[in-house]
Amino acid sequence: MVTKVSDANKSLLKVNNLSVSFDTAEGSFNAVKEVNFDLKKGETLAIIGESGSGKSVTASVIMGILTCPPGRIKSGEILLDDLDILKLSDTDRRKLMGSKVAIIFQDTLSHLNPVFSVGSQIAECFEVHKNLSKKESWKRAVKLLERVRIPNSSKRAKDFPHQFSGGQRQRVMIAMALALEPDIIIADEPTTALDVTIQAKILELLGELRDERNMGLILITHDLAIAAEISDKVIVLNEGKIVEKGITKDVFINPNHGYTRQLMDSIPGKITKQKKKMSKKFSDPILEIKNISKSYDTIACDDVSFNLFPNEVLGIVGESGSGKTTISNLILRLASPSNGEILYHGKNILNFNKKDLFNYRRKVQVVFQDPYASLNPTMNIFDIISEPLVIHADFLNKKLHQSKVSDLLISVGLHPDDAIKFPHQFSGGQRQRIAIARALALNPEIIICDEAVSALDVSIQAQIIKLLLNLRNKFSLSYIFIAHDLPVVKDLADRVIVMKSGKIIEQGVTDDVFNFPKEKYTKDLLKASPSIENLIS
Amino acid sequence: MKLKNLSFAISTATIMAFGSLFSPAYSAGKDITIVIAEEPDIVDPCEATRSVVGKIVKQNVTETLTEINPADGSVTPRLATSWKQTDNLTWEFNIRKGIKFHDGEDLNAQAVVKSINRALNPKYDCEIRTKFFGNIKLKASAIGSHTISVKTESPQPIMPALMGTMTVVSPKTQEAKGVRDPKGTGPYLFNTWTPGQSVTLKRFDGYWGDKPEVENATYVWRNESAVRAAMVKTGEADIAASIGVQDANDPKMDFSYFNSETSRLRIDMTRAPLNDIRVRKAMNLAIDLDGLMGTIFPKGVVKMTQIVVPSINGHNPNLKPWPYDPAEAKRLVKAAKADGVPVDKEIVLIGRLGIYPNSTEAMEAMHAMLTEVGFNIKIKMMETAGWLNFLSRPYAEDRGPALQQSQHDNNNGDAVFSMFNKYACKGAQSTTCDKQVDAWITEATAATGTKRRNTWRKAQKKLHEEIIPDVQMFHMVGFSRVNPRIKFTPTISTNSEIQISQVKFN
Amino acid sequence: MQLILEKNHLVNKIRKIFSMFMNDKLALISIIFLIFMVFLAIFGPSLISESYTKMNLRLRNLEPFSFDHHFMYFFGADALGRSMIARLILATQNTMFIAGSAVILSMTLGGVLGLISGYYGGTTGNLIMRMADIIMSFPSLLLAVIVLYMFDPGLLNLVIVLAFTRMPIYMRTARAEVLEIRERLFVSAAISMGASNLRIIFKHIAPLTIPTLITIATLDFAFVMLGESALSFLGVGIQPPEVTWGLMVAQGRNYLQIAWWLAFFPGLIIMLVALSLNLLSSWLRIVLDPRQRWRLENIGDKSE
Amino acid sequence: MRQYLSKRIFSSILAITGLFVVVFFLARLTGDPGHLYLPIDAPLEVRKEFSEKHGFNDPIYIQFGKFLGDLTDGNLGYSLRKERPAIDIVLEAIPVTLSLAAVAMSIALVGAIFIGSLAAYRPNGIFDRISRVVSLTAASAPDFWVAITAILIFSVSLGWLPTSGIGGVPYWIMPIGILVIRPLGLLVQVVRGSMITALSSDFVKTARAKGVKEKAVIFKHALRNGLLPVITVAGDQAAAIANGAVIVETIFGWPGIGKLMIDSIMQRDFAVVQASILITAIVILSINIIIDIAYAVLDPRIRHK
Repeated sequence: MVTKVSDANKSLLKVNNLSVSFDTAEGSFNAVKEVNFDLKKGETLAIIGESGSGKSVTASVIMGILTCPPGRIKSGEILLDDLDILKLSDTDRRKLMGSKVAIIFQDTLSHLNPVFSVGSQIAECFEVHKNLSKKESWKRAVKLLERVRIPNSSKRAKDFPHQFSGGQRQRVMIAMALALEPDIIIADEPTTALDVTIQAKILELLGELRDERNMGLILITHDLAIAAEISDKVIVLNEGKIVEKGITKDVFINPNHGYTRQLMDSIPGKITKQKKKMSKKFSDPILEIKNISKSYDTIACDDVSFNLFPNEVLGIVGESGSGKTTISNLILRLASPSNGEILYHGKNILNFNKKDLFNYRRKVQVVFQDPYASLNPTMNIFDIISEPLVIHADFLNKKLHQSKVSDLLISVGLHPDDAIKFPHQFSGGQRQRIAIARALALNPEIIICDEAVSALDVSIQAQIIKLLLNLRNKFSLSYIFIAHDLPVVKDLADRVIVMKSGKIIEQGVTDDVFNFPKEKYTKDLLKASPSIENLIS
Repeated sequence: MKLKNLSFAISTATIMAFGSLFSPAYSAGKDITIVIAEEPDIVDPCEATRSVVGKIVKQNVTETLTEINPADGSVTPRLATSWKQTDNLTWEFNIRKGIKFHDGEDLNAQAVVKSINRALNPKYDCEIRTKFFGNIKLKASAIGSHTISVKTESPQPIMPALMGTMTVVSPKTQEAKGVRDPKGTGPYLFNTWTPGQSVTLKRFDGYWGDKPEVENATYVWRNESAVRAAMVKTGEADIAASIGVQDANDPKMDFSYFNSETSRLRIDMTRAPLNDIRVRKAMNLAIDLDGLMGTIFPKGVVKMTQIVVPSINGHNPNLKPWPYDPAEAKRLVKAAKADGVPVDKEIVLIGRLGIYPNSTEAMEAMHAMLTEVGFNIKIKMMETAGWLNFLSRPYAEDRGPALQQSQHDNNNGDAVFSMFNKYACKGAQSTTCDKQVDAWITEATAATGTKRRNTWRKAQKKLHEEIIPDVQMFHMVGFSRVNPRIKFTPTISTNSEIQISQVKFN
Repeated sequence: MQLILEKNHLVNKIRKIFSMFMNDKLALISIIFLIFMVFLAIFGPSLISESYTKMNLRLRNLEPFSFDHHFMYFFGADALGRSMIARLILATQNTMFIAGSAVILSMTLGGVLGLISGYYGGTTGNLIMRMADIIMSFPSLLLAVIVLYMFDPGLLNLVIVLAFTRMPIYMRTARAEVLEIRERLFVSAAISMGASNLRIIFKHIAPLTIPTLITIATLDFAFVMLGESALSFLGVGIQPPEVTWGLMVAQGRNYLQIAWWLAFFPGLIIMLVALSLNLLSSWLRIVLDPRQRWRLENIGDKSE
Repeated sequence: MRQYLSKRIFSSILAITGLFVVVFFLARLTGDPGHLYLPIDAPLEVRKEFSEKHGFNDPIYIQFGKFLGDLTDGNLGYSLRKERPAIDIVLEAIPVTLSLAAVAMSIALVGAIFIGSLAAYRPNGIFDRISRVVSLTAASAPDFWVAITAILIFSVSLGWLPTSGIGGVPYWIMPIGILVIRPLGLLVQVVRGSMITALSSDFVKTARAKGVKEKAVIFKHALRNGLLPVITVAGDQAAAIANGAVIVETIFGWPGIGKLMIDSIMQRDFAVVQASILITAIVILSINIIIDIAYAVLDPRIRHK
């Protein structure tokens, strides 16, 4: 009994003074600086940080999969059962990987080998560590798939990663990590790419398994809400350093460090109050969407109707496959609907001739989700922002382009000198600002933001949203703001449309929808999004 | 016991198999291997005047009625023992008795007539007909069991020499179509032909003449001269017929010999500025033939004065080769220019790739020397088919002035095989038309003896001195490499035939 | 100010490229060698006196590495007694011209056809790709031989034939790239701005395919040189008195036993140029692949 | 997949047809073969009669029509030179080249996978640098020059190998060696490149995190993925190796399709040119289709498309 208690208190994993640096042309920089933490049985440790904070590097070091070079472990020890695994030989260390400690990655499509069946990839664990026969290993793999609730598991085991949905692949990953019943599971952003409802299920499964096997769980995430929901302890990393550390509840209720507070403030759903001041005068709609339908292989959008009014922010929310991007493409005339009409100031844009369409394109601009893909990497910022001006040559004298671009850069919070740089020299948030500057170039009426902030870190997200709101006031714009993330929409939108499987499920004024959802699906969505409030209250 | 035997057999077989795998097939014993430049596409004796076919079948598998002595052009008996001219248009040949073909048929007058008719059948484009008998209307008939008569529409004083090209094949040979397994009377049977790889001949025990030493002869072919030479050096082959001068670097095994070829640049005399005699003279004077000998051309070549080699009836020994006199050449060019001859006009030098070893360098050298005295020359090297388009009539109407690298092979004893085609007004490759020369050619063709010889010589002299239709170059030599284990001396006829029966072992 | 900044940027860029070269010594040597060869191709022929390119039968097959004659005969002389050095320099110009123009021609034509095929798709696109299939389903050497038998093997025809046989690779690559790039967001962005098809193809898509095409082209330059020499071997290459390295090797092969240097030196140069291009191309491939670029950036760091 | 394959086969047939028509006309544009069949000194009348008899004087479209007529009877033409059906000649030659190419390609592939994987394991390591320079140097030399030099060294000077010809293993060494170097040099680079990519992929991290042994990481997880681009390039090399075969067969006297094609083009033996081009194109396109299938076997993502 006594031993058991001491056993329970013993650290499974202890990381002492870990420092990691990377060598690049600009010099070497420290990705992880003197990081310390420990993990006990049955405990969940959340490592929180934004991109580049060193959280994934730490996980790689523990798993022995840091790419060296360019990575280099400068100092520190990692004690696994009092054994410093950094000092072990490759062979000895390999024996621990997977059996003592296992990892679940974020991007499951690239982390699963595309050419082997999922069953064989799970079975490999048994073959490598336990020397089991192929048949026996396979049997166990099927059982594991069953455990993580992959339906029809004996058959699905033969399928390949690409034949699974994102949520299912994450389950496969979890099954693989569970295979050898490790003491510790590291989950590196396990739900980032998933829809909220699926995210909730995966997190639930992880918690369940942790309790069932009394494992230690390290959850690496950028999402404070997730950390709040599931973890016991939390460490906050910023630029490779631990800035805050403690029991989850304590940290969130009473953050000590400025950075933690800043993160907490950036959580969407908090800017709400500022927005309310806007008074709305309902006039004629700029855009009327009437009964549009569009189908590709499946129905992408089915009998959708809504209006957009001047100076309004309209949020469209839905999980992947709900048809929200299709709507954006239809409005942008990147695709044509199979049915219905889209009226712009009362004129059907589908009947536009070349010239009308050209003028329409001047008035309707877009900001896409992925700021890495939406800017042409071979063009410099001046060329990118001035491109709409070049295309619509009558809009502005060529001599004035230079000053116009400077103005635009200033209005999105960048410096005019940035004009000669190239996209790859900017961070994600800055690129999104550039994309917004480009959208503003022609003084448009409408900007469609297609998941415009989804790929950004929370603090950046908050900045961009603020920027969008300011710009709306300044230029009297209307936005169609498309997102899968409900809190973000709550911050920004005057009205919200909830979509599912190509249909509008619910629409209404933002606060009404969020506070008094009518449809079950809306309720489910709201329930599934993790939030800190639960923890604090 | 049985098992032991079996294992012994297997191991022996294995060793033998590996042995044969790992040792190159060196020729040994009484067998020889001959490597030639290209694969025969057909081996019909009717094509035996083509050098690739001739090297295999001529006088080995099939024999001709007469044979031409390469040394002096005289005609000697082979399957015909004797012949006589009965009237202006008729010749009689007596056929050797007691000879059997490889397939057991008897050689008699009927068989010979059949063989001649087969060769001259217009349905079959066999080379004996297209090259030698194309213009001759001929009727052969048996007038005794072993005597035939040959009647022509026009006098053919050199009929015995012509019969030196006529190969005799078994009467059972298929008509109007080339055969791939020829049956003749020669000392060797045509044994096997593996397309792409080799042809083998086997000694014919029923041969009427002396029994040759070589039992089996294998022919293989390699395009590269260096490879052919290397094969004899390594012992993989015994005779490499025709290798390049640069590969003939081992005096112990390499032979050089006149190969009956004469090399020249044909001048297209119909086009200015080449229609001016001073220009043609200047061209001949511009060439440093001595400088080319032993450098680009082999040492043994002889400066030509006429199209035929000295052993041919009709060769004029009194002609002097052109001297090298670039100053005079320049003067002539200047003079011509002064008279308004467009000497600056671009003249195309049409060369043929691989017509003889170093053919491209030779043209580069000619180009350099002609340019030196003030001509505007452009080289155009072509492969055979393209080159042929320029060589023979009908010529293109819109052609410009041209020199054409060409080489002529006459080892058939008489100048008639050269003169008409090259220099008569209607000659297939002639660009000159001189009434006097034309008359002499007609006259010599019909004449015999001294008159024939002298008429040819008159024509040669006039062509050389007054007409100048060629930039004269060399009577050429060829090189062959012979394995020291055999005794075989290549001669002027090695180009067109390799008589295996003459090969002896050391 | 704008100008100064731009200039600085350019300087930085050049400095960066230079440091990337410094980090791959093989690539550095390659580029220096290639620049030297280009220099030779452009200025070489005008620097050599005519007398060295003239026939001089006294010096026929002069052995190399002897100081008895002018240094121009240091690499020996050929079968007509012409200085090997002079011949090699003359050949540099022709070879570079033929290979260079063939590569540029096939890259441009193939690239544009591939762009069109990829961007527009449909019947035109398919037709273009079938054309590539036809060219690729047949040994290019033989195609070149047939065509050169038909037309003169002059400089221009040679370039056209060589370019033609190398075209499919650019067509396929460009098309594959376009199919991918076409789906990228910045293309959608450009369309929604009202950009014309031509603008999208040439301003947005083409610049992104160029690095890949250039990488292939560097390699192809070597292939074309070797292809040209194979044509010379078969007798349909460039015609004398013009000369290329390939022709020199093809002619010199006959003399391998008595004058090895005739084929050796041009062969060596072909090999060195091809090798340099290969090394340069693999350097380019790394430089152009952001995922691999650190390999070059990072080595320098250590050596400093 | 099946639909893709049938589409692929259809387009291949289209390509072959196109090629065939092109070659028919191209070949005929190279000139009247009569000159070549007949001796240089053949009289004009004989020449005329010859062209008349074999239809070379007919307008080209009539010749084409005749040819199509024969083709529908399954007759690929008759070699005037060799007096045999062209197809027989081609079918004799094709196994020689195929075996030559198959052996060369297998050696090149296996060698490239081995060398390339090792080079990729430590990019810019000493093995990588050496293997890169050596393989690229070898691949950069004109092959005919290497071939003749090799004969002079290995056969004439050293006497280790036969100079040329067909026979047992020793006869294969030089031709194969010459044929192998270029694809080997190229494939080593391709393997190296794709293995570097594969080895830095995320799934390799997963495998390592599972504790899979390094050997299995390279040769199971990475190689299986790294092979995919290699296969494509290997397929493109099929036509390139036919180029090499032309040279190698000419020099070493192998009676393969490469030499046959060159010879018959030079002799204007149109029937053989056409038949050999047809067969070669069919072989090359079949290889490409086989490679597509291999690709699908190796990559389930393609298989399920």
